Amino acid sequence: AEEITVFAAASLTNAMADIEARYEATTGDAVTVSLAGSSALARQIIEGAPADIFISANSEWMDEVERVGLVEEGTRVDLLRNELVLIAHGLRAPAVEIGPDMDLAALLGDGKLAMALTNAVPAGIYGKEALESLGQWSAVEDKVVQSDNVRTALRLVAAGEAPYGIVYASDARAEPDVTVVGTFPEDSHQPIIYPAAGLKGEDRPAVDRFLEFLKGPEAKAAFERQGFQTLAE
Amino acid sequence: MLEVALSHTFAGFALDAEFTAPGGITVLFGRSGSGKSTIVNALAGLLTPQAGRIRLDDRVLLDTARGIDLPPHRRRLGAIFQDSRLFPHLTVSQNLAYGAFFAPKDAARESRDKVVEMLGIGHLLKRRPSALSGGEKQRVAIGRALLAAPRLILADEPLASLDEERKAEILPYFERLRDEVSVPILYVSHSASEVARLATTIVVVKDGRIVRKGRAEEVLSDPAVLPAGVREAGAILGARVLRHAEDGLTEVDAGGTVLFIERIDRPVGAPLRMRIHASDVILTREAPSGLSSLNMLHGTIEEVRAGEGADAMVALSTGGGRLLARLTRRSVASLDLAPGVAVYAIVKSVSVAPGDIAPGATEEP
Amino acid sequence: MLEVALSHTFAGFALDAEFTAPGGITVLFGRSGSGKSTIVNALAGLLTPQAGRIRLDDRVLLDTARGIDLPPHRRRLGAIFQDSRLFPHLTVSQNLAYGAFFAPKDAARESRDKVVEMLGIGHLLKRRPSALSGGEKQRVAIGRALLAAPRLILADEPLASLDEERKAEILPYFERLRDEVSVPILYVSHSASEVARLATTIVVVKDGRIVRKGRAEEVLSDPAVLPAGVREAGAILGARVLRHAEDGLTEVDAGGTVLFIERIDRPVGAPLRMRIHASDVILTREAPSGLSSLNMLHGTIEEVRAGEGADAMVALSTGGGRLLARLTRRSVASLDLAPGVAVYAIVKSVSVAPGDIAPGATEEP
Amino acid sequence: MTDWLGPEEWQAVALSLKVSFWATLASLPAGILTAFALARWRFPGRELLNGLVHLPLVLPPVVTGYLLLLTFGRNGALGAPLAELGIVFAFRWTGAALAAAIMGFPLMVRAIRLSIEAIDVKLEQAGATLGASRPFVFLTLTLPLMLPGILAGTILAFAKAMGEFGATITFVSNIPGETRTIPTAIYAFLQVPGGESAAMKLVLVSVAISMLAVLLSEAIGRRIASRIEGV
Amino acid sequence: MTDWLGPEEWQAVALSLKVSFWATLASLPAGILTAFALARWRFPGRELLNGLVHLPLVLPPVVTGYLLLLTFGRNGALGAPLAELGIVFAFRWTGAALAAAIMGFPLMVRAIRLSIEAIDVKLEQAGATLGASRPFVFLTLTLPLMLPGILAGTILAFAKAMGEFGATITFVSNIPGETRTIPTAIYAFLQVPGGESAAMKLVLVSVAISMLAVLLSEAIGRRIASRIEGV
Ligand SMILES: Nc1ncnc2c1ncn2[C@@H]1O[C@H](COP(=O)(O)OP(=O)(O)OP(=O)(O)O)[C@@H](O)[C@H]1O
Ligand SMILES: Nc1ncnc2c1ncn2[C@@H]1O[C@H](COP(=O)(O)OP(=O)(O)OP(=O)(O)O)[C@@H](O)[C@H]1O
Ligand code: MOO
Ligand SMILES: [Mg+2]
Ligand SMILES: [Mg+2]
Repeated sequence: AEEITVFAAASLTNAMADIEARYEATTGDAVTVSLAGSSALARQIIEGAPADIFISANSEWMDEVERVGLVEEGTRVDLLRNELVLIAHGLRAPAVEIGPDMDLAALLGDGKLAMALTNAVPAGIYGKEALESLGQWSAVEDKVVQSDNVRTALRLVAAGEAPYGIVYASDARAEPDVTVVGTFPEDSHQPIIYPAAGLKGEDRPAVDRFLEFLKGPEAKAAFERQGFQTLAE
Repeated sequence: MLEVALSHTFAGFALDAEFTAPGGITVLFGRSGSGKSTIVNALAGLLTPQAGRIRLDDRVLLDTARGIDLPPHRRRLGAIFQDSRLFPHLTVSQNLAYGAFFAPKDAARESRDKVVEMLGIGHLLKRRPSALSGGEKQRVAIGRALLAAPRLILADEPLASLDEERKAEILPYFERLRDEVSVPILYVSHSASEVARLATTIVVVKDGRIVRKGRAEEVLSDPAVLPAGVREAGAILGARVLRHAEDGLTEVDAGGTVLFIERIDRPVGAPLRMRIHASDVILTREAPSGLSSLNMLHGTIEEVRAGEGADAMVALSTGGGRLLARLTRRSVASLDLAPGVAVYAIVKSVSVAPGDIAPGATEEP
Repeated sequence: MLEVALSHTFAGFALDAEFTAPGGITVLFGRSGSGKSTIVNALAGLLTPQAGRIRLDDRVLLDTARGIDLPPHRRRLGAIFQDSRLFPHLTVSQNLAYGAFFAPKDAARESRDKVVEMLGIGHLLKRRPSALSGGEKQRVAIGRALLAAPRLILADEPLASLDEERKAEILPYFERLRDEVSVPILYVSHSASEVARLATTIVVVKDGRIVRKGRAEEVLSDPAVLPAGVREAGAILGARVLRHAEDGLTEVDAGGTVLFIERIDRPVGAPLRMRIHASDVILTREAPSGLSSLNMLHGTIEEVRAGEGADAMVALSTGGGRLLARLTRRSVASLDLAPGVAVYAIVKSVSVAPGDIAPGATEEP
Repeated sequence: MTDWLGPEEWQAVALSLKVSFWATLASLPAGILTAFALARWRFPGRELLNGLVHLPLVLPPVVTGYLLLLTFGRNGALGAPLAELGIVFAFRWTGAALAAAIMGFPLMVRAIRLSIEAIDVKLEQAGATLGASRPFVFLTLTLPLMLPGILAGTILAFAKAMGEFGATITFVSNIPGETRTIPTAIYAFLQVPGGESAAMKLVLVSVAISMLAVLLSEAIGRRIASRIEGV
Repeated sequence: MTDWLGPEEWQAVALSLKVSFWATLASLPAGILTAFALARWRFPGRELLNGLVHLPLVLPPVVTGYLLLLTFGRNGALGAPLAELGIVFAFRWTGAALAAAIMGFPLMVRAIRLSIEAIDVKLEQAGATLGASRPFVFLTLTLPLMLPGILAGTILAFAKAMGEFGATITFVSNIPGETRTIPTAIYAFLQVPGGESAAMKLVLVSVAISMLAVLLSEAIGRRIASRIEGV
């Protein structure tokens, strides 16, 4: 039995708890999961954090870690994929046809559209990209309120502070006070990918074991339960 | 008229005091730790005694039984504290203005300039308290209280940190307040000479209790009460400047008798009040000769009052007014002194100290 | 031997003082604001004067020219401040222990119990300073300084807030320090009676300058310097208790002459020191009779010193010791007093105040 | 110089100054009152108030922001009635100021309270005997004597307001020109790879402003001290 | 009762207590020294030090955390040499304590400094004339008289340490049992759907602990005050 440390994006909190328990039960290894923003985790890894595996919420930060040469060659995989959805406050919000023809501005009225930071946080970046490609951005730009992460944006909609918001499908699922009123077309933004990779260090079998486990059926089920799509074979 | 009844207990100290201050200067006299400042604090409203009543004229300031307890600022008692308590962030001039600002606009009050001059603080007006000497601070504190136009002045050892000369300058002002302005003053002191000089009424505090109270003359003639103060009892003689001799003496006329005092700076003809300490007076039945003492007054004994100890106080009427002499009972007996007896009173000129010469006419004829 | 030369300027005040304190009690005497506390602060090391030298015996405490400036704690001058400066977070007992703790273990020191008893603060030991009266605080401060076993005591008006009785109790202790312990004391005072009582040397400060310095007797006989203090010059007579009469007097034997004083609580045969104020003494060439005064001493004039004003100081030797009498120059002339002349000195018994009777033998024969 | 930072960044700087200034100024009266109450009065709920004042320190800023949202949001317990009166905090710079004020409140109150507790009550008593009523004593004596604490509290609150991020972004989000203060701008830069140097520029501006404020407060502090302690 | 929170949460609570305790205790000597230096000494660089002390307030916590990472990380300017000596902050609870200490430092220093400035120098002078050397005067007079400020500074720093999140998570990540304090645990809960109620439980625990600390400090404060102001 070995000990390994996994740095995982905070949005994976529930799934990772599930996977950690199952993995420990089957292998006897001990897993420590540190959950924080992808940017913080990446920087910590670059500064020498004792992490064995990194699961990022976007590709850029994994690229960054790779660029520094800390990713163990051949271990990087695109693990998960997420969808971007439009949510509305309340339980009975009518569905919205998401496409170039929609009038999001009218839908919002004088209300706000809650998103994550559109120039910094992945969900915000993808959301802005989607709105731009659908020709909506300039009309709603002034109505966008940006949070430091997706969960906060979700919370704004749940609390009714903003009537609509753009979040990940995985986040929207379990929030009782919001309704998913539409899903952004896959081609309206870059694919939302969660890559995973082993990090350079001593050669340790448990690291490979865990990476394999992540791709395995038990992990897949756990991810899917939280609303993620799994990619890796 | 101030009526006071207080009782209060600290761990290890119990105050139980009742007295009235009829007007003029009432001196609270007592040893260190006897409870004087505690009484002052209660009067000022800074300490609510466990039980008590305080009435000033027709205003009840405190009545614990009736639940009355006027806050300090509505009592309008100008307090001068043992520690000066000047406001450190204000200049001397602002400190002085502080009380004046809150004084009712129609209240009789001293002029600022007069007070400043009297206290000799004109050159300090722009300084802050931290740049003042101990005595300077206290002078400013006195000025501040005076300018607040208080209904009663509470002075807790106001002169203790002043030198004799400065005391001598300020004491007359308290006397003037007593005699002219008719602001009653409650004056805490442990200085027998201040007591003797100022007091209209004396209240003697001991271990938190009032052990003696009464008119100053009465209390002062009781050596048991004022062991260290007895030498200071005295009388005031009215006189008039006759001439300034070139050997440094000034001759004055005290009701027909010529007395010699240290030179004073008053014009010929000016009226004077001179305090003559009872213990500086020697009585003799025959006119003495060949004595170094220059001053002799002829008079008739009015009253002989024997104290509780070895002393007796003899009052005699002279041309210059009533004079007090303190003798031993043994001397009274051996000289056979009694009311009606004619005697000579010998007073050493030098014992009329400058501080005891107040310009102005005597009330006593 | 303390040698001091200081100059320092505040806005509006310039100090320029030079004096030596030869031992015993040197009194810095001067009006409020004259610079006494400034000198004390400079001595204690709390104020570095712009220029100056201070030497205590063979130790240089300060020499601005040579860049020497010992920090306060290495000067070991026990300071008693005008404001008591007790440590608020310590009990009285801890305040007392504070100085003692830092005193060199081999230093001669007073016993704590003795000091506590002498100052009458035994019942206060467990209190904190905030629960003390003004005078109580000052007594503790005195005790604290005494127990630090200082090389010199700096006392800045230590008794100003004490009552006469307490003063009378503490003054002898300073006298004892002066006479027995041989700790030199620099004593700031504006009280002429303290000056007269204590001073070995007097340094008179005025507006930041030393206007007079010298042995106490000399300075005290100069009325120009001590206008309010002249009445207090005096001499000390040695005496022995003869008997306590039932009329409240005590008879004492002063070198063969019987004197009468107010009853004192000393056993028959006990030696006494009595201070007799020069201005309480009347001289006569013939033995007078029929006088109320009971005390008369026969003596011979040793010296007549005319002051600058109207006064003269006459020293005479009596059986009980040397006596001083303050007369007017006019009386000196009219009685034709000169060295060698035999005179009678009349002293009123009551003017020997209890505070002026110190138990113990006189140094003067 | 203006080129050195983009217009959006200058906007963030200006906004941070505005938010911090008003947060500090507006919380001062409440800070003084609370400090005075805690220092001098004994009342039921005093300990509760004291604990409450410390809460913004104890809670993670996100939680404070969330609680602010629940309270002062459009649908919040206080937010809704206040909105009727035309007072809106949600998604406004005023909300950013509110968040900053609340986060700085414990610091301000403690500093002022320490100063009040150091005042010698005897001076205030002396003022009362001279005829000054309680409010006057407070204005003429207590307030001037507690200036050192007020100054310290002000500078702490201002500095905190300049740096506040978590509660602000949670409560009022990040709206350029409205609620996008320096810290949110910095945060955004740090979220993307390579954003460090842009972030550092803003950090420098923020540090410079705060250093100036600290220097200024020291100078004022010296004046106050020399007034109180003597020339 | 132990069921009410899971074992991981109890672990976070225990860790937060440990981190806050040590952060506060360890920064106290430095806090006292810095406050004393700022209050009493005039030295070149004084203003700089003063500004530096305020920095953790001014900077967004993320920036402070990042700077800490750069300085005390394994490869950091100080981190690497310190690691040689066996002192490691990176990703250890000691690092969480360091972050908390630094974030609370301005609060602690200001409170203590205010207390020092309120001390009457004349008392210290009196101590010196009684033979106490500077260090002794400091220990026997200055230190006891500045206790109110030390106490206030301690409680502020402790409360801040209990609530510190941004700098901690950025510097030492969120490692269960090592750096996962209450605030980071709360953060993790808030990142996932339905985590609010679990987060609120931790908030309550944190508030309860801090309330206790505040109450305790008030009680101690009253004792100190009654000592200084009289029975
Ligand atoms: N910090 C200061 N700045 C300016 N002037 C000062 C300062 N300290 C004292 N002085 C002035 O110096 C003079 C001497 O003060 P000092 O305290 O030595 O007087 P003192 O003789 O002790 O008086 P007192 O008997 O009233 O205590 C005074 O005129 C005082 O106003
Ligand atoms: N807060 C307190 N707690 C306990 N005892 C106190 C307190 N304040 C004063 N005392 C005691 O009460 C007594 C009276 O004190 P007070 O200050 O009234 O004396 P005082 O007559 O003014 O003395 P002084 O002439 O020395 O100023 C003293 O024995 C003092 O120790
Ligand atoms: O999962 Mo993230 O990095 O908090 O958007
Ligand atoms: Mg008193
Ligand atoms: Mg002085």
